[in-house]
Amino acid sequence: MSIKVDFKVDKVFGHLELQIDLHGDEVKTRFVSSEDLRYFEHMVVGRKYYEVPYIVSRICGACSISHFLTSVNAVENALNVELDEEVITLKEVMHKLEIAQNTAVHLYFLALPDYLKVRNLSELMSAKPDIVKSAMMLNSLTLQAVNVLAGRIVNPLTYRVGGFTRGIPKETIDRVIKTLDRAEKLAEALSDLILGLDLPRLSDSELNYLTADPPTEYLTIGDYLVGSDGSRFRGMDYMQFISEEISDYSTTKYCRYRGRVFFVGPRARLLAFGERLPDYAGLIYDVRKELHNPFSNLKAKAVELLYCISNSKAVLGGLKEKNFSAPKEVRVRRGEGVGIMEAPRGLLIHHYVINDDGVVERSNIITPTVMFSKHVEVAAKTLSEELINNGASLNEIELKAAMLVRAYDPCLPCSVHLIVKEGDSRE
Amino acid sequence: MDSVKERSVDEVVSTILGKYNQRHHLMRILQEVQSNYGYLPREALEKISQSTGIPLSDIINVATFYHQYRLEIPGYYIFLVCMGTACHLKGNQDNYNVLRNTLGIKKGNTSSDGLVSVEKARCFGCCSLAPVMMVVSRDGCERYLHGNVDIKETKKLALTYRSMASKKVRSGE
Amino acid sequence: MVKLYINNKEVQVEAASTLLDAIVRAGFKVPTLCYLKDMFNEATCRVCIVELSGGRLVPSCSYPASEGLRVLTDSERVLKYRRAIVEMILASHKIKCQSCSMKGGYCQLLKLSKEFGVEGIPVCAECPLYGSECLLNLGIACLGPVTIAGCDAICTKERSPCIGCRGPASPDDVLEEGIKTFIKYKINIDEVVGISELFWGSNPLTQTIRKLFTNLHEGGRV
Amino acid sequence: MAEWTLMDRCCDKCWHTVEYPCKHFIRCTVEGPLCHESAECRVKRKRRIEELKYGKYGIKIKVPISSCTLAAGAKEVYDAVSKEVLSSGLNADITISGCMGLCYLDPWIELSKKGLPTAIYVNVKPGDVPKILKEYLSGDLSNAFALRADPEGIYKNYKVPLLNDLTLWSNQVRFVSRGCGVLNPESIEDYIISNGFRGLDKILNMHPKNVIEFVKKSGLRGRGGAGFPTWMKWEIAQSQVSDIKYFIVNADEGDPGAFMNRLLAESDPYRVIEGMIIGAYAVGASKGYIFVRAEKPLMADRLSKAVEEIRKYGLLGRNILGSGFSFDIEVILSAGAFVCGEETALISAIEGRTRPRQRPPYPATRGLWDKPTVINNVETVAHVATVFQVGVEEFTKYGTEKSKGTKMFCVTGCVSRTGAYEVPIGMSLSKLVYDLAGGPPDGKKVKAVQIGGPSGGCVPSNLLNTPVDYESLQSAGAIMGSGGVVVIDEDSCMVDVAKFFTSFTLAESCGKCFTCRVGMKLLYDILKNITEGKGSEEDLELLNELSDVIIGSSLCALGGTAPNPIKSTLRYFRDEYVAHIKDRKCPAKVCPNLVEYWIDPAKCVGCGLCVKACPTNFITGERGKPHSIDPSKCIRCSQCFITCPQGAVIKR
Repeated sequence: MSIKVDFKVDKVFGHLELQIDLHGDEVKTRFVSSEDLRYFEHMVVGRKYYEVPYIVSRICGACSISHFLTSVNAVENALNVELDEEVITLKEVMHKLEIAQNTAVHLYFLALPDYLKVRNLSELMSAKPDIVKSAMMLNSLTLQAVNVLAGRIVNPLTYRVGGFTRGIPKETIDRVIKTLDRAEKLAEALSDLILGLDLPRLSDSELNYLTADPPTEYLTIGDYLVGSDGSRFRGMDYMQFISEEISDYSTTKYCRYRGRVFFVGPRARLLAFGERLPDYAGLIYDVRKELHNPFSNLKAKAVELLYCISNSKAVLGGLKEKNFSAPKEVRVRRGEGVGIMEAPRGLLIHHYVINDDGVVERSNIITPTVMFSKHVEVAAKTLSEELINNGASLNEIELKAAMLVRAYDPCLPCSVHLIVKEGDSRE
Repeated sequence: MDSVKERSVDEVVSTILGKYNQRHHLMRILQEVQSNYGYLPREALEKISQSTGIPLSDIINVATFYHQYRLEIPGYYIFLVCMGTACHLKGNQDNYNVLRNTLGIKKGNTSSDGLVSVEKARCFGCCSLAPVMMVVSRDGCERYLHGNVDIKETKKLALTYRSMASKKVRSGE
Repeated sequence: MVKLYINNKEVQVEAASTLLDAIVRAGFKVPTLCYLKDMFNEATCRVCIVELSGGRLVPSCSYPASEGLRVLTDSERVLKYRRAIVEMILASHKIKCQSCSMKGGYCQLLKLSKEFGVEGIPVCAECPLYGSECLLNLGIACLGPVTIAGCDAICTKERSPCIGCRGPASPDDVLEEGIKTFIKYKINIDEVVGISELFWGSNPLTQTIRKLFTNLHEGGRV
Repeated sequence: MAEWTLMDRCCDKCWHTVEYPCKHFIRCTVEGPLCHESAECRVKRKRRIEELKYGKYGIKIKVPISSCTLAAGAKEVYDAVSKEVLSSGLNADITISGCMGLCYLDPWIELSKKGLPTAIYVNVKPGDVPKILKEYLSGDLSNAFALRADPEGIYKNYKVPLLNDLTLWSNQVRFVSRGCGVLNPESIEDYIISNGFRGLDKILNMHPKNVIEFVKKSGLRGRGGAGFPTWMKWEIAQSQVSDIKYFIVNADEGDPGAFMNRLLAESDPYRVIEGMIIGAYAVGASKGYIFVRAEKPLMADRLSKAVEEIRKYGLLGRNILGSGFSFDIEVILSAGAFVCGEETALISAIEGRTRPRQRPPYPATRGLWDKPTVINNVETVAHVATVFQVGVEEFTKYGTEKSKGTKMFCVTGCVSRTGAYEVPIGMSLSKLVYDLAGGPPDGKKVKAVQIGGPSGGCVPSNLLNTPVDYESLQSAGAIMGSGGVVVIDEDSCMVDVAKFFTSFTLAESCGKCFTCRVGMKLLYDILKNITEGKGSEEDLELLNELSDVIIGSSLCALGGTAPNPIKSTLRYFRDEYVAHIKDRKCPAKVCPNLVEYWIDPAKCVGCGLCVKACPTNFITGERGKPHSIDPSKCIRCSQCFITCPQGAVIKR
């Protein structure tokens, strides 16, 4: 028997092709990015340290804040910049709001149509106009909140290496909180919808994950990583655990954690630190039962959406009128720094070596999609084997496989940092 | 010429203002001042402004807008070289250059000895005799028109008028 | 009262009105620059031109409204000419946004040039740091003086320096003015050129900047 | 005591005074006396008319004194004539006259003696005067250029053509210019005996509406350029209710290449003023201004003198000839700005300000000091006077369906017979250029004809059969304008011509409205680049587009027409532009930067004059041997080319 399903996966960020080949007994799956090479890692080399965040935030418009902040963290680590507690808190709020916004978009516009048996947004519009309306609303409200904190909805402006460029007046904070109040209601409705979904059944064969260790609570910014194998290590040492490899068929690299295929993202976060969210214990209890299923990433996201909005509200409410002092003076010196953060799609690592002039000499960026792309292949393989054994049609295989991919929410623009260069010094 | 100037600007201007003093006479007033001095001295403009109440800026607006007025003292004789179409086609630009060269005018419009000025002018309406140049004396009393001027003629005219001017100036006119 | 038609919409205005009055009354918009209601009606800037039914273009600020007139405020021809006029105005405008009192979002020319996509004004013109300190003053290399406006100075609004993402302001005199500003604030030109390369890449203008800087600096010292 | 003139009272019975004017004064001067019968008075007038026509002693010498003849040396001729008459003890009247328009013949004199045909001698030098006088008086007319009139029919004996038989005269219709070169411009009597003021006499008994109706019947259109029907302008102004109205005659002829207004006003000023009074009567104006260009002082002089003269006899001022109509005229000297040819700028100038303003309101409803104002061109009002004098039929006989009558054209540039010609509207351009003006000298070819001055356009040689009327010229890309026709031959570069006009309008742009001020500068810069060999092909498109914008959106007519020369040269001579841009060559070898100077060794005699002339000292060569120019260092100032007596410096 020979089956070959090659298709472009729609409703993901960027151009992605999934290839499923059945030869005899063996199913081969390939996660192929057809994005162009983007060279961002190389672009930052030779630039001043303060320019780097501006550059890398342009890797992708969807999660520019995560890239920006990770990069800022890496630079700040490299140059030993000590930040005030409040600055870090506000950074985290910015970050959580981005996750909320990203999650909302993903769940509503990319994931939900599959489960409502429509192909795309315009069909959804005619089938369930209410849903589209609230989706739009939620997107717009979260964007508004992001806009206030970041200066604009993509590529943040309000932060320079060393701190925030300006304070936030009380009334602005109040406005954001009001916005978030409205968003919260819509988010609850969305969560109900997602958590009630009947997910396709699939058991993960490689249940390895890696996630950043939040120093406090959940989704806060820290320096440590934890893996499903129980190891906990400094971000600085990521290279001892994570290996990057180049595939011969895709412009994305792929990663292995201690030589094994692994995944990152909301599911990993919830698996590792779900117990830190006592407010959502009930929901997490239900979701946890399904967390071995890659599709359950959606449900993990739904929980995170609720958490991000309510937590942001709480943190902002705690902030009095804030007039941050100007960004910390940065003393330029030689240094090496790694920034790790949980981007909406999972773990994100930025790593720079900065020389005496403050110019970046070497850089490495590992994005979530790069980390989980191999895992997608493995899960897709398991899925299609099961489907083939159950005698599913090619169409069904294609649909289910696409749904699986979308559950991971890969983002191709951000995964393409491959540099094909002879004598590349990086391991 | 300096002696005329010493005949007190006030006096000259008030004589003129005795004849014309309305806002719409401004052009005529300036023309009369210029025919007295060959140009418009700043003091005269200020005096007109004081006496008539026309803002100085308005007066200068008019004085700089129209080609006839000069704000700097010209030579005794002024060559007005026509730059109309017919004169352009028949080579008055060359004549103009030759005039300047012959009189040694490098910068501005007036020769360094202050005797002769060369200016570009608009059409005199003698296009059928192109190229045309007019020579006028500073006081406006003398006025000569020369038609069908070629380069040789131009050179000759330049020298003639220069010697005429130096004679007049020497004789104290 | 006279009745006339603005973009085919009927409107009634008093007999002594101008087309502009009628256009406003009808709910349409026409840009104006030199017009100041009840004060200046000189019709010199020509940006308020509209098209009459015969194809004639007239300045709406001074053309009297008359019975039965048919006026188009945004025909293709009007827009094309208006754009050309704005381009001309900009081409002859001594752009010194750093020292211009219209700074801070009041610049009508900037508004117009943005509306018509005509480029040439630097970010400094729209950097609306009302009253607050210029980033250059803090010694931060902000590319505002040499970058084309049109972004609402979004970065500087957030106290982040401009990084020139919209590209260099094109006429040389604008660049020159910008570089004078850098010199005035003692901004390191290497830093400026470095940042400008970020978005302008190998645009020869980055080198022009360096050259202009050298010329101006040396000239200034002597 | 001054001589008795026709304008004076013939005897005590005449009761005409300025205070209590007589209705029949005008006709009385020539046909009079009308109020009383007196053989003596009648004879007195007859004799005076005779005297004016043939001189007191039967010999009359006319020397034309006008700007153009003066430039050609008429003053010297006049002095020579007076000297000769005085020294030879001849009894002859020497009078001045105006210019007859054939400027290439300047200076000329006209001799008449009872019994002999009136003869015209041309290109007279002061030294020739005694010989000419002697010859003529002795009956030898063989050296005359032409005969003005030959009442006795004896001209055949002299083998000198009659003026009317010359093509350059027979093809003309001397309608409005009938008095030019014939009448003494400083004598009101001369005008009045040649049917002058008969129009005024007629209209003072007509209702103003009928006067306008009369003009409407004639179909006269403004001769200033735009061709707006004169009656319409008058009717609008006439229907306005206002305490005072103004009538302005625009004599600010700024078009380079056009001088018919100067010619008319210098040679026949009374006609202009008569037309003006008629117009003022028709619209009900009580004050008139004649706005004269300062560069044309003689014209201003003649007009002021004429105004004074007319006022002296009560034809101007309060209660003109007892009709109850009052009107006075002031001559205003313009200070010289091309834009003042534009109505509203002219009004500004009279008000003592600068710059035009937006129209509407048109001057006919709100003009000078916000009062209804009619502005007419000199030629238009002269036409009005003539039409009323001779009647509509004579006028409408000529011209085309849409434009009646005749128009004066000044043909200058590269033609052998430069001058002003009055022809019926609708005559073909080629007839005007070749039959009347004689075509280019030296057998060169006409490349184009530029019509309408800086606001006009170029008509290429293959379109020379275009009739000269408002509509045909417009469709050919030119305009009638005031009627300046500049003939351009092969030696001229059309890009340079366009650049010239652009530089003219650029300098003359008042700077008020944006499109003209900046647009013309941009156009000029582009043209300058092209003529310097720095143009690109996109420039042509840009020129065209920019021109359209300037034409479409400028405030006044200056800006609205200023790009016309560019548009028309682009339309007809695109290949020349392309040659400048692509081949970096100026086909006519005019544009300095695209021309190389080279000394032909075969012609160079090594005189060294060019070495002296060269400002950069890059001409080298031994004395007596052929010189050479270093082309890499030549600054193309053309000084060597101008200086070389051998013609050895060649442009290539």
